[in-house]
Amino acid sequence: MEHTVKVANPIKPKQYKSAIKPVWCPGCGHYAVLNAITKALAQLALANEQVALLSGIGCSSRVPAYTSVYGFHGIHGRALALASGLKAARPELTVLVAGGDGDGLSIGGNHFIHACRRNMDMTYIIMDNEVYGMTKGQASPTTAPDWTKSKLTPHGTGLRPFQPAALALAAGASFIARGFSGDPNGLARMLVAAIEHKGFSVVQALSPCPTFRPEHMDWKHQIRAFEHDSTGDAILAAQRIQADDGQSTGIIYQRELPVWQPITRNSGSIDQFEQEFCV
Amino acid sequence: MEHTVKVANPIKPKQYKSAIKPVWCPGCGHYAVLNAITKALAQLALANEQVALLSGIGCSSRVPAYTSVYGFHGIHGRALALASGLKAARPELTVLVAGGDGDGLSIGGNHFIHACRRNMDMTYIIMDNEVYGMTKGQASPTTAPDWTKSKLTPHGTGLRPFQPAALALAAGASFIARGFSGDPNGLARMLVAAIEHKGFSVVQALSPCPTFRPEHMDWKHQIRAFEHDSTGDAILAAQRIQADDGQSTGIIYQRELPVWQPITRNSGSIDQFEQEFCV
Amino acid sequence: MPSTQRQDLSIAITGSGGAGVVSAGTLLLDMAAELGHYGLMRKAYGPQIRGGESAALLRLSTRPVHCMDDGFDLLLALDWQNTDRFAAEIPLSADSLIIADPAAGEIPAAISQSGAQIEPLPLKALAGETEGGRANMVALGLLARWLGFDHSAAQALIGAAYAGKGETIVSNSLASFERGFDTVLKHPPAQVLSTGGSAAPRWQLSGNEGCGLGALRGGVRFAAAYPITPASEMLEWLAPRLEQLGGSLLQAEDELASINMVIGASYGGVPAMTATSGPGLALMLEGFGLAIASETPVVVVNVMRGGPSTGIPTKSEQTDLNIALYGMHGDAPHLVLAALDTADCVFCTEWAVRLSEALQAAAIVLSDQGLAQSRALIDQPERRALQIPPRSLATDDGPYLRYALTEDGVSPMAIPGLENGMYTADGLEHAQSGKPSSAAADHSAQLDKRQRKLENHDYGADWAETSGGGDTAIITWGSSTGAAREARQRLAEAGHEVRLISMRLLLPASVEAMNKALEGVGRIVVVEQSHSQQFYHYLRAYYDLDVAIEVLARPGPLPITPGEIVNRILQQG
Amino acid sequence: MPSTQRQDLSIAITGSGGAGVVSAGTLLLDMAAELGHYGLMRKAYGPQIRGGESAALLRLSTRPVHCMDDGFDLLLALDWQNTDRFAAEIPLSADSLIIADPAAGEIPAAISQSGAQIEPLPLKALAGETEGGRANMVALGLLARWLGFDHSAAQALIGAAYAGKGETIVSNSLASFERGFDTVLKHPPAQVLSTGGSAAPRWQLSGNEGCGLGALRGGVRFAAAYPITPASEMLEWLAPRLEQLGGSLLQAEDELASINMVIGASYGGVPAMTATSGPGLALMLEGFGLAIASETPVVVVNVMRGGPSTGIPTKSEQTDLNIALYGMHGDAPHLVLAALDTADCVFCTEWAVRLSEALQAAAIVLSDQGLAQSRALIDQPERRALQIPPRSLATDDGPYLRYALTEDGVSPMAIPGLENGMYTADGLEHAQSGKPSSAAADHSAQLDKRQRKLENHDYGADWAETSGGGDTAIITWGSSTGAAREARQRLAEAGHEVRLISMRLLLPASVEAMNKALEGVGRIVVVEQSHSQQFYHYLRAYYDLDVAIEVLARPGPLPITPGEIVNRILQQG
Amino acid sequence: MNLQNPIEDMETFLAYAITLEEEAADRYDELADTLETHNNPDVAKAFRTLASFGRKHCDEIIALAADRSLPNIAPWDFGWEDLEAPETAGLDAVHYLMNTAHALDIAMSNEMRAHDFYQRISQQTSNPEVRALAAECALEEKEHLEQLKTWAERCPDSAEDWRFDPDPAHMPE
Ligand SMILES: Cc1ncc(C[n+]2csc(CCOP(=O)(O)OP(=O)(O)O)c2C)c(N)n1
Ligand SMILES: Cc1ncc(C[n+]2csc(CCOP(=O)(O)OP(=O)(O)O)c2C)c(N)n1
Ligand code: SF4
Ligand code: SF4
Ligand SMILES: [Mg+2]
Ligand SMILES: [Mg+2]
Repeated sequence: MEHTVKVANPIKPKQYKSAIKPVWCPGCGHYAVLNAITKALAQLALANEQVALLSGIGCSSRVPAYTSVYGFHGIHGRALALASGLKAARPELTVLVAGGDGDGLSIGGNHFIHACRRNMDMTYIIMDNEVYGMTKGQASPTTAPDWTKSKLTPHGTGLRPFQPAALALAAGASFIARGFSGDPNGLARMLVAAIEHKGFSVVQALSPCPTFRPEHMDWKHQIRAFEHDSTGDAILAAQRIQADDGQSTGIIYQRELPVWQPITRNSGSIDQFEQEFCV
Repeated sequence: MEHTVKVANPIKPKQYKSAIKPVWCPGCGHYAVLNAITKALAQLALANEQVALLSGIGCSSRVPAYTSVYGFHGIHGRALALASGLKAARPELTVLVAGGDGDGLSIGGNHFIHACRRNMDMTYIIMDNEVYGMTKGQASPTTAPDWTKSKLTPHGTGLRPFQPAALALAAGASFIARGFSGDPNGLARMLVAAIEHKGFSVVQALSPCPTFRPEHMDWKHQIRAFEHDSTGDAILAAQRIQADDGQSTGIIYQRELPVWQPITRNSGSIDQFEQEFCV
Repeated sequence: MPSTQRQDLSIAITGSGGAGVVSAGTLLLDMAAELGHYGLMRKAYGPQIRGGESAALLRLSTRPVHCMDDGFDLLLALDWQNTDRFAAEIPLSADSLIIADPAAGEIPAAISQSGAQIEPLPLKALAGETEGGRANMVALGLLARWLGFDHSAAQALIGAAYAGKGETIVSNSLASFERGFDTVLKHPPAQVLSTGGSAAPRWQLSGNEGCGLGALRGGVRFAAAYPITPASEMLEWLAPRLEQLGGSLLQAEDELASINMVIGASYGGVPAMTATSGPGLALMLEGFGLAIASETPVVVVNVMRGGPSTGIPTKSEQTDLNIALYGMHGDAPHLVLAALDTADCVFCTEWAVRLSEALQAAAIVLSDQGLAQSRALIDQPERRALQIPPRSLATDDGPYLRYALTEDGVSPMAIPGLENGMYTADGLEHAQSGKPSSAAADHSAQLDKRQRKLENHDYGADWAETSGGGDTAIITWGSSTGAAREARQRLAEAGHEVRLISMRLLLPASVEAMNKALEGVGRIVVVEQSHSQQFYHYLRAYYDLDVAIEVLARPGPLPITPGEIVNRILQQG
Repeated sequence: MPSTQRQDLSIAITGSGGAGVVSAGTLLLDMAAELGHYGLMRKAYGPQIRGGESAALLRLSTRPVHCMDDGFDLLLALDWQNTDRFAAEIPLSADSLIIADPAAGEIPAAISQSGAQIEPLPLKALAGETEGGRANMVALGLLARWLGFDHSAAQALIGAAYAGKGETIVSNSLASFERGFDTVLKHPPAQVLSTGGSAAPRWQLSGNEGCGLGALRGGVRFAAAYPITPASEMLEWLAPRLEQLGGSLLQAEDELASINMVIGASYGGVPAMTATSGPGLALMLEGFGLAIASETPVVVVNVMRGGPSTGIPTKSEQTDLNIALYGMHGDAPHLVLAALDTADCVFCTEWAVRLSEALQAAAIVLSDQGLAQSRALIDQPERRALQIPPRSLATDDGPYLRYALTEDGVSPMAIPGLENGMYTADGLEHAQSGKPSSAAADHSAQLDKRQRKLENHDYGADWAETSGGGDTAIITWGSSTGAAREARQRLAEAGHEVRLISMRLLLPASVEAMNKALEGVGRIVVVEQSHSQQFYHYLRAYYDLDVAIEVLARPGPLPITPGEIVNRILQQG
Repeated sequence: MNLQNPIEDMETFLAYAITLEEEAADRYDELADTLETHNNPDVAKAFRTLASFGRKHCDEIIALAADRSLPNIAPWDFGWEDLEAPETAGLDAVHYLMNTAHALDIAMSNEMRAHDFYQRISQQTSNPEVRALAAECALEEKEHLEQLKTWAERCPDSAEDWRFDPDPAHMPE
């Protein structure tokens, strides 16, 4: 996709960063996700004041304050609800939501599946580090069953991890992609496609937590692109997600599906409603 | 599966019914689900006091009081959490959970996907009437997008309905079936298989609400059995669920997957723990 | 049974589902409306969704009424199926009259022990006399005649009510109505309601509709909600109307979502609300706290029902006061208001929305099942111009501090779209800019500010409705007001002046105003519908009530009645 | 800086993450432990997960101490990076001493303006003198010497602490420690702590561990929870230990799940608990109400942090009192207890579990970040045999009524497996059998019963800790007790006797006991760490405090200190 | 290098060079910020210095481009050999306890990659103008590398256990 920006003064990603410096650990994958977001916004040349980035609670969820768009650092697990209300009330805004695997898939799981089903036109970035970083390293729903480093689950969770893509697909999302913080440009490109997609787009951004999952620093040697291009066929997408180990990146599924936005019109008045009460 | 009960004195389903008569509307599908549950329990010859049936809130969720097993009529949407706590603490009990499509898939959606993932050994019956019966007929997550009878959604929800089976599969359930209140014996047979299955079994029981969805009384002419037998192949199951209109019944998916139950042992004492504090 | 010239009549119509008692009751209320009367209709149900026993409980009067009376003048029973389940809700006395079909069997002891006079009437048989006859319409005819209602007006109302149901139903209904109208009761008719009709414009509405209207008047243009008894009708009333005003209502997946959706919309600059009841409010508290900390205006209308837990969803109680006042973690100043009657549902909700917008505050409006689901026939509520500024919006000059420490505590708010207003709203404690901070100085400055903006606002006289005089004061709140007003009036008519203070604004507390209202008072009687005396404890916590306090507190489901209050006052007054 | 013979010394060690200040602080506490001393260590952090500025705030004493002192005697700074962020938490005076490395640059104004004496010391250079040297260990050596701690005991402790980290780290650390130990400060050493050590058995633990232990002692064998600061360590302590006692801990998907899981387990007969903090408690309220209505015993330990909303998660505040007391919809009697100090975390939680089981009640135990995350060196808590019966279980005789109206309000409970005990627990109002009922009689009978069982129980003397005498009373609760105790003692030592009433049991209210405790009191000073005076309002609501009341209330994050209270008492006392 | 075709026009080359230098400088600043935030002033200062070097170099190239109209290339459309531009330090390469020597190691490998990149362009292209400028750039990177080496010689090697942090992590929310 070609974007037309004035070459002499192309919009810089920096324009979307705030003066607040991240408190993330040096080496944290979330830095690259932040960069990918600002790069995507720059590429789309969106006016800062027309963009809102909302989040929950977690290391990842700190991201809004680091940008210079409108932000909302809400409560744990509820960012998608916050965003749905904003989008319903202000459909012209570009609405982005970001947060962690714990925020989005554990406490926020219900809003996640319902947002997928509702298919409002917004973009959700799950910054997945397979751990609760903020609370010092407990297992999240994407953590492998045999990870025993958390004292809360000393034998590992023993549970098969969620595949966010599989859940999103089953719940009805119309755009599903998996990116990697180690490839911020690829992630930015994916975000551009997600934002341009009409409907609810889910981008799972694998983003290692060097502090509590240092072994994930190896991801950069493991993660590779999907062999296939994106499909609009849900069954095919389901197959590919199932067959994959969760470490292939790319746009997995994209389909035009009815986008939901509340119906509204200016056809009544309060006086008229009051008339109905008159006896 | 063959059950050995003394033929001379077979256990009667009635033995699992309480003296409290249902307040459900005459014609309500939930009666047949209740019957199917008691038939299944009789067939399995389970001692009443070894069975617990837990629920949330809704017409469907009234079911525990109508049985004579241990019951818990909890709060809206939380039955699976209640049951998971009970099962974790009392693994020897047979734990059943029942409730509506609103209870289980709207407010209770997060516990649903997490219970599927956790795969504890219990059986969850979603009494699906595609409506909130108890609160007088609003759209639920399984309601068709163009159903306009609720004043809350006068144009219909405009949303694609959830397929509980698809969600359950993506979330990791190990037994997924769809039954119909119009075929209570078939449903009972399915419940027997679900209870006998080791792991989390989901049985979606289509159960019409004549009061708010009278058109569903036609289901008896529409619902038919799946062409295929159950599969243990998730991709195949996903295909079948996708290809189906949600009106085929049968066991869709069944697979032996690791059943979760907390690890526990008697290897320590409080005195010992206190020693750790001594300086 | 009174003979004639009653100003006020309470009538219960009972029967099992399908018998059409609610429909008959509604038509009776409509007829009273036509004649310029006032009235109130409550419904009582069994636990069944359909086919359960139900009762239409009416009070009709030539004067405005805002509560049920102490007892019923007339009980008309279409049958006796399970009627004893709500016998306690239909207090009868030897002065009452029971009209019942002998074919329906014996009158249950719970009813007959009242000693009420009984007039047997073969309702079913009368209905059977016409094709497709309906006993409820026979009863309606009977009552219309007995109340002196106009025949043809009644016919027109019936025609209109059943217009959508097809010709046959209309004509059958009318025929049955005639049968009833032609039947003359042995007991003398209550003529009085045929006279003294008011010419003033009147409304017929429920409290739920009232709150919905108030919200729209206040400027609400977005709602998100999850259905729950007894708040659902408010949402159902709002959904199409919000749409017509260029707004919308979103049915959420749960209450956690609805409160957060509402915060999101309000953050976007659109005044927003949700409505729920106890269990839903409990789920909204974390989000409500976020609205407080992030200073995002939101309004939650909470329609109280019997508690705790799922409790008694279809009955009224004033027991969500505690959770509304104190249910948030941390120091969380917010607004709590309570509607005093049906008309006040309109005003109180509008006021709440306006205050919430002006003060960037989170507000809870307390209504209850009794108010919300009763239909009232009242004087058209006045429309007052509220002197409250709109939300203070940031402008595009200079560097922007979202949580600036202003004198009145209200910091101008930037709405997405404003060019230089970009900030991040936060539920973490923050500096003026919104940047998270755990510094003691920032915490205390922001806590002060959030409290100051609420406490420094001048709420004027609307904090309470006050009336009467003398040295005894009744203090009550919310829907107990109706009974308290009537008690005060009865006492006054009996030459016993008492004061009534009915609180509409509960948080922030109006300490000075209360002191003034209580000047010269030597005895206080607190009236509330709660077992644990929530309101009484609240009063003690915040106000200086240095005189003898008595408490008339009891739980639902039975409403507090004027007589109860009168008795209490007279006991030692 | 004091010269010698101090009984009590407060030391802050600050530096950025990686510098090892917490580790040094912990070792210092361990050394004090070896010598028979008492102490307390708090930590303060910046917002970073790793590498952020941090402080180990210690108080060491020859006598038991339960709060931080008014100021610090010594600040040892390894560097000055961002130290001003928590300068307010390290009050210094002209009597204090600052030890700092001149290489770390200038002392920030926020620190130096205290007028404290400064002793420059080249910590880094000293560390650099040995291979892999560590400044924190140099500092530790310095302090150990200065405090008169035993050299070889210290060495052993260091060896043990780093044993798992490999040989090199141990030997490097020891070498650095030597460097520090060999360094003689210009300022005279504080010898005193080398003497007067206690021989009594002592424990070192955090409040979180204390609550965990109390829960196990009380019989808890199941927990479900979702991690949250500052409660997570309690869960992490419990998880392996529950497992070893034949129980388990389940990490739930959210707090809505955890409270309901706990109810499920308890319904199954296994005493169960969860732990959380404000935002999580808010999410648990609906479930908590279900426990109340269904009379299922559960315990929620809520570790308070700065609020409202996400607030200040790492700092302490006593502001979840309101939500704990009143956060449920409906009339919902329950237990609220508060831990007074680290040792009391054990007792209070055990008591809560026992009460909850005996009374089939839902209980909230309030702890706070200050208690929960501080490490305390205390006398081994006594183990008291509580005279509280276990859960009353149904037996297999006769028809079973789950919610039978008993005299004491406690109805025997059937546990799944009991042959004839089958019933359905319900959050709907119910008859004695458990069958849903909306009848007024059932509602009021069950409301009475649920209140009676709590109010009729004899809680004995444990409702509060009382001490002192005189006509001035300090009333406080929870963790403010430490400072209040010390204030009382200081006043007493200065010949000024005051009473101290520290409330452990908040609900149900102990009105009579309070009246007795207040006999002869003419002035009350309420002490709490809350901006909106939640405790003060609670006291007004429930107790008859007919005398002059003053309130010393302020929010976190700074802890209330003894000096603050002393000043307040002396102001007008 | 997965550029299918060699860079044949000056505008494209300049766009590449500017982006390469700019991203490198931005990244050094970003790393300086993060180490500042995490109280590692020495390394922060080193990164800050590296950023200023990069910015200077970038300005020189921008000056060369003054009168030209450069193509607008999306970040992902550059044919870098790696996932990011060759002189850009990896965000994952840093640690809060790292020291200046580590930082310089990172910088040196960046310079090396940048040098290789320019050299390859200059070898592949048939445009003499591009060849000359690319070669010049390559040379400059080489010079930077030498400067960094001298700098690195002044920095002490880190202990083997430099990652060791005796303290537990914080838990801010
Ligand atoms: C209601 C509530 N429960 C729990 C918490 C504590 N908490 C804060 S962040 C978090 C998990 C963060 O994990 P994730 O969303 O994966 O983000 P990450 O830190 O890994 O980026 C938890 C449990 C909270 N703030 N609120
Ligand atoms: C927290 C909460 N929110 C809302 C409600 C109101 N409510 C009761 S049942 C119900 C929906 C019932 O629908 P479903 O689960 O499908 O059961 P059905 O009645 O159709 O069998 C709702 C919304 C409630 N009881 N609690
Ligand atoms: S703890 Fe993990 S997720 Fe959080 S900032 Fe550090 S590295 Fe990133
Ligand atoms: S309303 Fe519908 S679901 Fe409820 S009992 Fe009646 S028929 Fe059944
Ligand atoms: Mg995470
Ligand atoms: Mg349903």
